[in-house]
Amino acid sequence: MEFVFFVEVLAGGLLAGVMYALVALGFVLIYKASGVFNFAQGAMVFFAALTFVSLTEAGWNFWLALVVTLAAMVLLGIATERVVLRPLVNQAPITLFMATIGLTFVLEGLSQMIWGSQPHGLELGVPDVPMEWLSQRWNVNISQFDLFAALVAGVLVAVLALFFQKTRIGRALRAVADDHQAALAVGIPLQHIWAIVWAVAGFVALVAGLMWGVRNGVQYALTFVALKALPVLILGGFESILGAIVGGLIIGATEKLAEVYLGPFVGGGIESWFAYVVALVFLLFRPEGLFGEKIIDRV
Amino acid sequence: MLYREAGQFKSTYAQDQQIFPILQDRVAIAILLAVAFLLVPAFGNQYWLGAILTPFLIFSLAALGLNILTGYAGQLSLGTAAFMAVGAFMTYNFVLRIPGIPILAAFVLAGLCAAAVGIVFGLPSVRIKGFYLAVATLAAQFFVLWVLQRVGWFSNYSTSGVITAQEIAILGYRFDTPAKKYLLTLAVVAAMALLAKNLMRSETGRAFMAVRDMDVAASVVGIPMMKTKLLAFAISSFYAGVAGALHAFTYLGTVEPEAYSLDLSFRILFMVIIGGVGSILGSFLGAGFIILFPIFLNLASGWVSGLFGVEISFAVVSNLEVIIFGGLIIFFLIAEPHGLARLWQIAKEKLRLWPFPH
Amino acid sequence: MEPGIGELDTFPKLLMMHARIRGARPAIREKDLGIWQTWTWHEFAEEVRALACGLAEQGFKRGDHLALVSDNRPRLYAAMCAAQCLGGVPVPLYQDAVAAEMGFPIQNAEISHAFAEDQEQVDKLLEILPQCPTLRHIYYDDPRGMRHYAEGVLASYESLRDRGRAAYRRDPAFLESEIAKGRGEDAAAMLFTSGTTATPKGVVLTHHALIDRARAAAELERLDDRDVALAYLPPAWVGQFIFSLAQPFVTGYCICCPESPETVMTDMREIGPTYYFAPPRVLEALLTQVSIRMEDASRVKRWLYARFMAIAQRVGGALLDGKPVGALDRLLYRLGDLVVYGPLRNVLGMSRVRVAYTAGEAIGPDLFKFYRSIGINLKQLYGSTETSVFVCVQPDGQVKPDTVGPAVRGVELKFTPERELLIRSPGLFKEYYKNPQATLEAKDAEGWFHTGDAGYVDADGHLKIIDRVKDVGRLSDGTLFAPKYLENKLKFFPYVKEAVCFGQARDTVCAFVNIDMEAVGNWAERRNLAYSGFTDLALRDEVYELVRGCVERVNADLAQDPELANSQIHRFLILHKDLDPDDEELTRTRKVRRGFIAEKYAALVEALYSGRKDVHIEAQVRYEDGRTGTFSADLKIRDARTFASAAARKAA
Amino acid sequence: MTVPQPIAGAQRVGEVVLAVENVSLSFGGVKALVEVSFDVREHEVRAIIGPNGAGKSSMLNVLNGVYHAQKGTIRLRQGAAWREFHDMDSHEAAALGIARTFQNIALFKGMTVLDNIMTGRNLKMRCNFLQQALWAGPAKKEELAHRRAAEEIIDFLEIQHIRKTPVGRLPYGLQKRVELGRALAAEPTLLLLDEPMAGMNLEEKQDMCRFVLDVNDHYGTTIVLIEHDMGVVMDISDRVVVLDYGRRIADGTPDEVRSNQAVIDAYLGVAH
Repeated sequence: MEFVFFVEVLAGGLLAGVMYALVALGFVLIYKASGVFNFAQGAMVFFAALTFVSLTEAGWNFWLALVVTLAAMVLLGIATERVVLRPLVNQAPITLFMATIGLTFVLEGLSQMIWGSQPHGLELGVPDVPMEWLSQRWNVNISQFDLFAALVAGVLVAVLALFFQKTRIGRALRAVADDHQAALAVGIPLQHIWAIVWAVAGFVALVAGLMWGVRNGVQYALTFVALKALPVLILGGFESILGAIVGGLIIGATEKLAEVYLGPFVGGGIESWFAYVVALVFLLFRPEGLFGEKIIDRV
Repeated sequence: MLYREAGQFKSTYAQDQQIFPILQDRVAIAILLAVAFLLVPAFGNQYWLGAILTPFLIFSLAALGLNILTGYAGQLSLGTAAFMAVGAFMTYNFVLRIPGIPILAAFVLAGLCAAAVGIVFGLPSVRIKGFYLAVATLAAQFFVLWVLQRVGWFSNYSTSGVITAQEIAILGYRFDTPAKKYLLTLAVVAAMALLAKNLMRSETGRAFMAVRDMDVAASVVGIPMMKTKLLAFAISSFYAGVAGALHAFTYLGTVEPEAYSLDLSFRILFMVIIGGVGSILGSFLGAGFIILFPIFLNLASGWVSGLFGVEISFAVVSNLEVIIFGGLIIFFLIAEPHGLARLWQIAKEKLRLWPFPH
Repeated sequence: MEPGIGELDTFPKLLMMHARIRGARPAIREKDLGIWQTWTWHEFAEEVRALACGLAEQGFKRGDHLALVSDNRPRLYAAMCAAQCLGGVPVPLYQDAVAAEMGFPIQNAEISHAFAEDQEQVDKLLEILPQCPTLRHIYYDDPRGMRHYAEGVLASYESLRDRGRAAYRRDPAFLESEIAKGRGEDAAAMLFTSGTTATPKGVVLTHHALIDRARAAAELERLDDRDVALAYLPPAWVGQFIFSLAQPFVTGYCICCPESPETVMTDMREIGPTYYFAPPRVLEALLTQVSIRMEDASRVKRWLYARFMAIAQRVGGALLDGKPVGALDRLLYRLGDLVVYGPLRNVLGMSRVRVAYTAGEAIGPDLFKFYRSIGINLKQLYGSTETSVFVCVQPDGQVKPDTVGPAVRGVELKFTPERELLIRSPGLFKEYYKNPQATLEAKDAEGWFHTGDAGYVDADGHLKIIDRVKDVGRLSDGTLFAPKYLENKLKFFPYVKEAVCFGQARDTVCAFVNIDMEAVGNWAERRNLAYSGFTDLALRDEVYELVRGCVERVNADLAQDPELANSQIHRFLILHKDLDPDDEELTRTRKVRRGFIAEKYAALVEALYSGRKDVHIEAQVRYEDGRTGTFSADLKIRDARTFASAAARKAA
Repeated sequence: MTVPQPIAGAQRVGEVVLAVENVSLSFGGVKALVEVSFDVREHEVRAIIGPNGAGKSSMLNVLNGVYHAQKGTIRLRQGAAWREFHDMDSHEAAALGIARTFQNIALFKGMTVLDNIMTGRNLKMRCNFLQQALWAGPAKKEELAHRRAAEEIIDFLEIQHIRKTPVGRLPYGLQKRVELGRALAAEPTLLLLDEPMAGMNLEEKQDMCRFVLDVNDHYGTTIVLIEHDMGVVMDISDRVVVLDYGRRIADGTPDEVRSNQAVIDAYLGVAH
């Protein structure tokens, strides 16, 4: 019995990890293409979810709302690149990081100004009910929705991996990530590329927003999901998509297990800081994360 | 225009190294201190003293602490509020558990506790750099709050987790009115600002800035990386701790851990960025701006709604405030990365060169 | 002044008196290693005593001469006074003179001991050592770069002083007696005239002459030991010698030496002198700087500057002289003082100036008015090396732009039929060293000194100098031709650095113009005219138009004055190079050597008067590092519009 | 606390002060240094030359601990005793009296020229941060004394006019001079110069040569110099070691090295 309970908790953790991974993916995309750690990704997730759910509640058809929200996110992405990033193009990463913190607050204020600040429930037509045949056979109840979310995440990752490796724009993106000046030198339209990247990140934020929206409801707390993505990226490394997924799963699993097994001894509620401690401990041994390359200070 | 520097020559290095080498600056700072210490408590009303000036001083101190760490030593920190919490709660416990301890000693001891916590969460900075460090300080932010909520000892087992700051008395003289509390805060902040200024213009400050600008070159010149970074964390957390203690004892009176949330850490980071990274004056300007701006916004929205007759709801104003803060961060990072302090410095240089162009 | 000064008739005695009664007051400051190092009178006297004994040990006897080649340094003045203690005569030489120029003074005075500031000056002395057999000791101050110099002649300043200090301790009486032997009529210094004409002459000045004149001027201006002066001009020039040795020793005020010639402006701003002295070319350069920087200022500042300068132009001078001025103007001027003049004085370092003199050359009236209008008490002074400087000084309240003021106490003035000025004063020089013939020529039997300047005394008793006697001429139709007066009017424009006018026995006046590279360059850059160097800029048509504008404004001014109306400038050309003392076109103090230029560029003068449009020129040019090269270019010649004179217009 | 007085009548070149014994350094597959050995004598101007990518800068970086060599030892004479290092740490190197300048300038951009030079003296400061915060007697005296020493270096390098200018605003040539000043501020016994004259015009080069020679002459500092300009190397160095593809191909006086065929081939790019 003990073991089945363990599997259930583990599965729950892994699936929660998928949600983290989805958010982390947005961070990786932007970091890969522009070297910017976009702290505002969380706010974009919240903005996307809020826009979508407000439109559906206003009676818009599901797919129409989806397309419009996506368009809104693409526009937001382009505007961000144009207004915030272009003037700061060769500043230190720490400056860009602080600029995205500013962006986070702008987005939060904006979304609550436009759509109001009441929380909204979100329904995607996928019941959040455990799978029958699994719960009967091994008495392990894993919610259908979690599996659906995992499926969506898997598809998304596959599409993005293909996009980065195979397509022409993908290759250009990787070139830009390595060295802006060099990419410009060979004629890659840097601003154009960045706009695409931010648009794709907007799309990923939308998907993450929907998934999180269903699970925790669409409300202000969603922006803090970005804080959780930070340890995921530390583990998985900032440049690798695979790393984001693996990191997400690890953080999801360890957090859930710690909550269930470790929590009672220390008064519970440790999921707020446990992920950071894991990331910290990991960072002390491998500062460049699982898949990142070793950082050499050339003098 | 106002400066008459002809004839102010330096004949000793002590004169050349002083904080305000120009006479006009010394006069200005003397007047400012006189106004702050004498005029304001005498004429200031309760609301201004208690709700605006005292918090302004407290947040200036916290911003000063963060500026030492992020502005001077270049180590990003998102956990200033947590160190303030440590300061607040430890002062409460020291006064509670050591009868008769002078309040100032309690502040210092609480500051030292915050410094200790700062060092613990500063250890990762030895191996990791830049915004990775945000993780370490975020861990501090969440972990410290979690401990203060969970471990009853800190809040003397109060069910709601809220603590009430004890009465402040030094040598029998009770600081109970807003004016007296303001004066105590002002004295502590002024003294610590002076200490910070002295620190930043001597070897420690230069070591911090060397580590910030180019750490490889710093170690080649002989600066011990680990010791310098941890010292920066310790001093920064000490300042935040004392700020937290003042926050509880001379401002709010009753506090609970949630008051020192991540949002407060962000606000203090805003103060440093807008006020001026790497400048003592910048911390004060930033704190002043972040505290006065919402008040100004409310007045403006009241005035606008009066003018146009449209009622602007409180929610809209608070959202507007958040948007404008975020927008200002971006504006300052683009237009003037060194914030209000650099604008102030440029204005001063223009006055010194008047009528010639800058 | 202090009682019983009577028997203090030499500079060393004065020094010992200051050391006694105001020992702790600052005597000399020098900006070094980032701060102003200060020597009190006591410390300065100690240094002088040690040095004097050191020199004595090295065989420096009474009547010997000590050559000194250095910027303004405390140690330079200490060395001068040390020589005087032993009855010797300090001979300061121009520090930017080339080695050859130093040969004559050393041979002429059989100089055996020399003080050189650094490697640059030591190298010059070593270069001419073979031709100066008498030179046996050279003491250097800054040892930089001289570690491997093996010449026996060299010794460090420190070694001289330390040995001297030991000697003084062993036998203090010796030095006290040497100082006591000193008399007022002994020679206190020998200064070489800048030699606008023939070879330089060594002017011997006695202690009595220098002290008497210094005290007369100090009393006029009520100078005391709280005053501060900046020593930034060549020490070999009598002007600087008087202000940084004679007068401080009489009044006890403090002199300050800048860190280096390049940092004079910032050092002046830091020190804020109360007693300031500047030849016209320094004031011109300063004004050029002000106008260039104001051209780059923002529109608001330019508007404010123009508006308030107009007010200053109108009432500034009058206010300074205490003349009555309307209430509104007075208020506007006070506002202007807060907004423009005060800050301007502050930025120029002149906020604390109580007395400012200008002398050495005639100063352009507009330039003179500019400084007085912004509240700087600039006054004219007339004198020369032979008269220990102070002959005429404009007292406060009686300041006019075109005169040099009444005679100072004890000075008598007389004029020859050709209007040459003769002077008799206790400050007259003793003789031209080893040149009795020249001494007789200059100083006649009754003790009158022939200045060689032409002028007259105006209604208010002020002396008015027209020009050098031999330069004042007549046009072919007899009208007065004073070249310097025309040149000064031209030089008021920031774009003109130097000008040379010709007209003696000609029917019209023509001029060479030497543009100011910085001002014209800045003007060109703002109109984005590309130019590669001085010559390229000087040949451009746009620059010719600019200069023509200036010449025509001068002509318009001249037209107002009936006496000078037809000495307007008809034709001019712009010189292809800066006039330079190294090419002997200027004296060491940058005065125009008119005769030499007329000879060297005779072809150009002819072209001006032959109506040609341009002239080809081949010239020998010496570059900075001593290499010489030939240079050829076609200089354009332009006509300038002249105006009917006021009288003529009135008549017509 | 002034800068040490020149060693009177210093016999031009003393015995060996630094010995590098078959040091090898590689980054992953790239072999930067292979079995390099040479020695440096006291008061000597020792040049390291070689074509681009020969490993000159890497050698310097190993000497003062910026890079850590995989193999080989560095022996440094401290007074009479010898100290052996397999793995020098840059902070420790500074404490041993080794100072250096960098190929592409590593100044502290956020500080003025004076502060940069004062930072060079941090090892000589004794007061702890508390005394400095209180600007207490000893801390203040120490700071002013070090300020004076820094001023002597500013005077020595003739950069008085830019003493309070932020370093970022200075032209390239002056930044190089400030970096030399910072290295001198530590009063080093061994000074490593990584192409001090790269990117300079003729006049700046002459000035820098004068300063390097003055440092060696006035302070008696042993200098290890990396330089491309053969004219400069031949003029001011006592001995030269030549590296090519990470190997030492020649070592000797400038004249010996100039006529050495291997060196000529290395520079003229004969196929390996």
